[in-house]
Amino acid sequence: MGAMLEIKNIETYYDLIYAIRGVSLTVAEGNITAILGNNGAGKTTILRTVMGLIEDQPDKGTIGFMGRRIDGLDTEKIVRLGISLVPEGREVFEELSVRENLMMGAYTRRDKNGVIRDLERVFAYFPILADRVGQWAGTLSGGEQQMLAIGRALMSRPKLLFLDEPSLGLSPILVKEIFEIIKKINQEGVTILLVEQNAKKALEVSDDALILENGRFVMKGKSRDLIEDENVKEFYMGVRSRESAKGYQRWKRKKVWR
Amino acid sequence: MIDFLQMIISGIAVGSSYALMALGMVLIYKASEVPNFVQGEMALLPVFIAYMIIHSYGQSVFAAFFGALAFAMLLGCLLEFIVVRRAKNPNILGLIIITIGLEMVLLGFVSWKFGADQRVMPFPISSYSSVMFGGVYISILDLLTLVAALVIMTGLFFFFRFSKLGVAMKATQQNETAARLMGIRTNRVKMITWGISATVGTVAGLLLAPVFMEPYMMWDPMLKGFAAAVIGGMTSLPGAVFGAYIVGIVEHLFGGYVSMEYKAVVAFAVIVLVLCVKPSGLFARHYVKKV
Amino acid sequence: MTFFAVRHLTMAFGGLKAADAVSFEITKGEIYAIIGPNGAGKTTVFNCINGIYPPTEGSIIFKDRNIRGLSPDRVAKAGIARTFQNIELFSNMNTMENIMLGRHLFMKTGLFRGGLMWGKKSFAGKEEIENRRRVEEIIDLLELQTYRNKFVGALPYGIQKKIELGRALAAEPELLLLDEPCAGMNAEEKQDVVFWIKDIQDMLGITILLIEHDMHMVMDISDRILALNFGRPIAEGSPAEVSAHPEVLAAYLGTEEAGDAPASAGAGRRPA
Amino acid sequence: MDMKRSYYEDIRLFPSCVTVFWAVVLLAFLLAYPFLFKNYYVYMANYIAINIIVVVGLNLLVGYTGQISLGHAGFYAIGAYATITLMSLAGFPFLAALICAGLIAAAFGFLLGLPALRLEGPYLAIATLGFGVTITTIIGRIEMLGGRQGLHAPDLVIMGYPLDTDRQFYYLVMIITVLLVLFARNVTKTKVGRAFIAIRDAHIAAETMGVNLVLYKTMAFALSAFYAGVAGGLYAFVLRFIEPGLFSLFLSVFFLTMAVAGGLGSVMGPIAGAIVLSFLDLQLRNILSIPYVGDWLRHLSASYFSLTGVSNIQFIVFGAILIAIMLFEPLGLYGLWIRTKKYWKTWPF
Amino acid sequence: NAEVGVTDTEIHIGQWSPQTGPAAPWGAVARGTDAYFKWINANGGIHGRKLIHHYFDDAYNPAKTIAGVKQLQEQTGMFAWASGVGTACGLAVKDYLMENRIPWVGPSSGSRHWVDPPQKYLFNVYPLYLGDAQLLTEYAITEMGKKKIAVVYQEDDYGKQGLEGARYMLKKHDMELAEAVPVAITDTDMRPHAMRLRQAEADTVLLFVTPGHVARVLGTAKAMKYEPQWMSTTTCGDFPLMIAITKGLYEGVITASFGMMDPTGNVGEVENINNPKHELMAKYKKEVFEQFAAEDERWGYTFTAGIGFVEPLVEAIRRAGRDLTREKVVAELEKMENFQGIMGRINYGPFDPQDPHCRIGQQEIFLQQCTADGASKILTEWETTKFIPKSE
Ligand SMILES: Nc1ncnc2c1ncn2[C@@H]1O[C@H](COP(=O)(O)OP(=O)(O)OP(=O)(O)O)[C@@H](O)[C@H]1O
Ligand SMILES: Nc1ncnc2c1ncn2[C@@H]1O[C@H](COP(=O)(O)OP(=O)(O)OP(=O)(O)O)[C@@H](O)[C@H]1O
Ligand SMILES: [Mg+2]
Ligand SMILES: [Mg+2]
Repeated sequence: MGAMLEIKNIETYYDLIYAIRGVSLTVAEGNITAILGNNGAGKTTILRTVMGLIEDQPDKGTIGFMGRRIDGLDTEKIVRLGISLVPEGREVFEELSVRENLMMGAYTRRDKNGVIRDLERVFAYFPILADRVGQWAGTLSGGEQQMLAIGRALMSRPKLLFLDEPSLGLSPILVKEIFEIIKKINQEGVTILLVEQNAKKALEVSDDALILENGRFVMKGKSRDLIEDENVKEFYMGVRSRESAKGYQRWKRKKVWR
Repeated sequence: MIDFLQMIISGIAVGSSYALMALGMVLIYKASEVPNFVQGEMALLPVFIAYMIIHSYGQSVFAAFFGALAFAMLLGCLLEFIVVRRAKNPNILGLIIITIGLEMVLLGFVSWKFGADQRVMPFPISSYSSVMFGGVYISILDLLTLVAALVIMTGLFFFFRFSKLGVAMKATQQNETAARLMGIRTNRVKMITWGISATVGTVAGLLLAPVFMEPYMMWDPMLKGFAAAVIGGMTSLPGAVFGAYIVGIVEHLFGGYVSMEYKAVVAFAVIVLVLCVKPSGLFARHYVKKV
Repeated sequence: MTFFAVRHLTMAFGGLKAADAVSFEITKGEIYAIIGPNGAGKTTVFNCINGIYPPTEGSIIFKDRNIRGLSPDRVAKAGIARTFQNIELFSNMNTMENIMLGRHLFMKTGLFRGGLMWGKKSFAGKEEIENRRRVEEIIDLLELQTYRNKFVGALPYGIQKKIELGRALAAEPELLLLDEPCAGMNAEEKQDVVFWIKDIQDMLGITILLIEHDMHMVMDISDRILALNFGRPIAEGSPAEVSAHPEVLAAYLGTEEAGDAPASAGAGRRPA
Repeated sequence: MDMKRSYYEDIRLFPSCVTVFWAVVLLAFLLAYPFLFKNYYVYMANYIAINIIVVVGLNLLVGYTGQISLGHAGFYAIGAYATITLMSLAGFPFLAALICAGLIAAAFGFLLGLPALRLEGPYLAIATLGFGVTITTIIGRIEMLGGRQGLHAPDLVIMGYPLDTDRQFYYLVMIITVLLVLFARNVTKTKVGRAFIAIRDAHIAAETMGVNLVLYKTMAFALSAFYAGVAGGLYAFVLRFIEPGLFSLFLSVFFLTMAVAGGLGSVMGPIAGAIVLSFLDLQLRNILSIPYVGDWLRHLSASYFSLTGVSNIQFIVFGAILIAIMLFEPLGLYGLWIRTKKYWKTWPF
Repeated sequence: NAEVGVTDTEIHIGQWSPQTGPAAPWGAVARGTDAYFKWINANGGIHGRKLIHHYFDDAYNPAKTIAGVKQLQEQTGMFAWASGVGTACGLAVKDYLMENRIPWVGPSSGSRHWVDPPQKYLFNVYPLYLGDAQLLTEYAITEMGKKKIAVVYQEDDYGKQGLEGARYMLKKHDMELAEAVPVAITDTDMRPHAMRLRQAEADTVLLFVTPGHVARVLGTAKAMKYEPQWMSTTTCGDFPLMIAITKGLYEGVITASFGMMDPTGNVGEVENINNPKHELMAKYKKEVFEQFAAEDERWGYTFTAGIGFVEPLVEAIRRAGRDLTREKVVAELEKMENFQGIMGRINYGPFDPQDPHCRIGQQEIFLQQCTADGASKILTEWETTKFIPKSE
């Protein structure tokens, strides 16, 4: 399988803040690739850069999608090429109904029947949305909004789907389900780039994984390898937490990666 | 009784031109959340262009009006394209100032080009003839304005309710980033909205001009239109028209029965009262942010 | 004395009862958690306690006093502070000022004494400095030093959550409501939060009411748990009891079997 | 890392010796100003200083509390009329009348603040706009206030000293302006100012932290109206003649423009905005007497436009400047200043 | 030469006017003055000095008037001020000019404020609105036999003094005003006003409003099939303009006139502003307007009034001789008796703080009626009106 998305050495600035410091990444077609990293590592920024949401960025480097350069294109164009992003913080259209939100997801599509089928599919994934179909999205609970955001992205039938912390604020059962759904979507032929804090789940579901810190990748590899890595275990999967929470074990180890 | 009816009818007549301005305002507010202070001048320039087409190029009135509407469409699009779009991370106040700046530029331009002289626009039907319904007069021009307002409102209403582009406009207003992520060409959507809005405003301008034309002719209708749009709920098209009729009728009844002197400001008192009861106007759902 | 109790709290939005006869009681000093599926009405309960929503029915007792119907600032004055699920920081202030706002209730400087702050000996100057000291303590506690003078709007999500916590602490509440304090954090950061919550409970003696989806954390630190579903309480008790409760398992935690069939009961439809 | 050497450092007036130096220079300049410039420029300084007062006050409302107002000309009018009426009818001395006028304006501000509690955005804009035009209409109808013909200001005497020239009045205006600006600056640095910002950024969160929304929103309105009222009272004595037409909607819009173009949410921004835009407003009407440019404009008008309307070029220029400021520097002139400072800090790299 | 604003070769004269804003149509006054001064200069100036005319745009805003007057006075130095549009604008600078003893001649509005109380250095030219109203009312009652007279008035000096003049004359005839309808300057919708008039069944309506409002009132009333005898003031006496902006409705309207055409001996005849019989007007049209006005300038009342208002000042400067001082000019003005340019006869007297007549200037006007093609049918001779002092 070839590389669907190919990022080469991009650098991104927010005004004077140097957020992404030379990052390269390939997402192979048909795979799920996960990016892990601390708060503020720059995960969201990478996704936003690829989507062309940050004006005049990336500052350096190139982004290729299915053999075509997409850096510098308008977000709208990129979306029309087949990339879809479920943004961090949901970003639903607060004063549109749930149905209208979903229909907006299918804005670029012309096949009416396909859209209706996909709508049914989304409702099958997230039955609660079917209940709330006429409610303004702004009044949904946090988790409901998250489901809506994912559903909306699916409505555009993307080739490549970016998910920015999809499990944020979801109940355990839904987290489980979301990852099942991710897997399922992937099996239906959608390539996925996943940004997650829930390292364990993310590594379980993905094929490849990268770890980002301070705007640089510090680790790359197959997910099943990373899952065994001691450092990853300790800092991202919180293995230690099981024993220690009530025991006041407040010592901290400095992370040493290289 | 006849007087009362006459006041109501006259109120509706003047309300119709407010309604057209209000519709234009609502359109732009829906797309970019700007209280658009250049609404009046977006109509003013095309009206003067129509005048110029008639007087300097000797074209027929119909050709001139058509030309003005086309020009308005272009003007609206251009304003969005050249100016409004360039605003970096615009906030509401910044956008208000930009529209005020545009207002000054366009008004200055019209006054510079055409001078302050007062004039009137030729019109195919006499602007002073009227028809009578059971003792109540209504001028044909007013009737025309009324029809125009209702037709345009209905058209726009269905457009927003049922067309994908209509919903896309709403989406663009609420969350532009997300709208772009849906593949909506938000810039184009906004540009078209500005164009349509300018055109709707120009219809109002063209219907006012046969009675009187001068560079400041659109300021008062614009303010009243703004007021009407606010009463109606700022995002609701029927609300805008309804609000405009309320403003028109209240002004007339107040002027007729209470006081002529405060007629000019009574509309604002009504607004404050309405807003005290319904803070988001009559026709808009009041959205309270959920935390 | 009742420290804090919610009795028959009902909140209806049109036909939808987001909270339906919710009752529970908290004793001073404990950590009490509310769990439940998305849309179960947890945040709604918080909003009712805070006075952001006017409850349709029921009462909210805080220190033997019914605080239902009080405006949010009065509730704050009574000694309840909170954090928000979707971060409600003052994005154009820096971290320190955000936390300083938490001291609002403790400062007596009004318009005049504020406007006439000529020098550090003036009333307002002294008060600022004094409260600043408290704020610095909180900044130290939460390890926010590097962010002290940064505008919070552009800070990472996790840091913003911490600042919110700091702001709530600055109000020196007796009861602290935390709405998903760990959302969006990685394991290490979550652990820090857990420690802080314990510290807050132990060192500052603050009672904590907590909403959280991370079951490890909830099990770890909470003394008692209430589980909601469709606005109704379905189980209450110790972590062990609640996590074993069949309804909770079905609706919230998901049993292993449920996990295999994704589009099933989990986000379940409202029973008819 | 900037460590807390002292808690006071963040809030004190002069963060460093350099600022003390510049403040002293500024003060000396202000003192010497009337001796350095012709009377007309002294008049202009008075006019600008008064605009500074209004705009600093307006900024407390718009920039800090996030409430839009298109009705400040109304408060301004109330201040102007109240000052003159209190002096000529009730025999108040000037300063007392000025303060009372400010308080009367503040009372109106409080009243306007009440319906404003639930309003935002365009709804608030139109409500305040309505207030502004209604006030002037009402004043224009009250014969006691001179109606449409306007009022002349009585003679100004402070503690036995008559102040009837622009130069004498200058010092009074400057003292009041500096005091009010410092007051505003201090307010923004302390509890009340923080509460204002909190309301602007996240009012629900502010409320749950104990900020009384009703109190602080109406306080912002009242405070801002007080500033406008005091400024209005001074304005009456700068012009020495007032009439309702002066306090038009355009004036309200102009105030707002000065505040926004200067840069909201700072104290220096509005000052810059008031200075630059007032100056432009007064000077642009002379645009045709600028050498070369004026001739060229006339020539252009004769061939493509109209000579009778040539003065309208000032609007075009003014509007274009506004647009340019907002497009290139959304934070206004203050943002420009910050950027320049940043740039020079790293100079020469 | 010691006097401010006078050099060996120049005399500086200032003027303000709205060149922009809603009142911009009145800006033509200053441009008329400007062309007139240029014409004088082209013909050798006055005693070897050229008149340097400084006019600035104040947009009808008193604050800007003050600023501009101070700027010109203190930086360039004006010898005198001519005309100046707007009652409020004039009031705003009146004290300043008077305190500094600077002559100001011919404010271009007919407000009583200029002469009541009289000021030593302020010379009025424009016949007061009070007079317009008197003559129109008198004519309607006695010559036309009208019974119900209504007034539409703008809510400022112009309108209010018109209303006062009408009331004064009605009282003399023991009549009541049928209706008084106020108009706010910002009003654009005249339907309620027309309704009021129709309800009152007024047979004559005096309009003390701007030309734009006149056009709207006439049109609206016509659409309501309400057509009384309309009357208006000197302000709306520019018939070609009014015929154009009312699309012909102005035919038959009677207005007052302060000059520009000569009623003496011509009563009943038709005069045309474009081909005036008035000799001086014809000359001005040919020499001042056609040579010195901008190409897009309109030869109308406003423009010519700009000449008429300053004729007395120019005359006084001429009479004062080469050794020019302000006091001399004032003295010459005070001596002026029956001076006539293109307006009515102008008389001033020695300064008497009790007597407005010493500064009132022109007190006579006549009535004209608009014909279908915008010419003036002259109805009366020059009639002298009465000054009504402030009532308090
Ligand atoms: N709009 C912005 N302006 C300035 N700096 C920003 C902006 N957005 C993000 N940053 C900075 O860029 C860095 C990377 O942020 P980013 O949001 O990409 O992190 P993240 O890895 O997604 O974190 P999280 O897990 O909290 O979502 C952070 O240091 C942040 O402070
Ligand atoms: N203002 C409102 N108007 C209408 N419905 C509302 C409103 N606020 C909440 N709801 C509804 O009430 C229900 C409960 O919402 P709430 O936010 O309390 O859920 P939650 O338990 O906090 O869920 P989550 O864990 O996803 O945050 C949801 O279905 C939501 O749609
Ligand atoms: Mg992120
Ligand atoms: Mg919640």
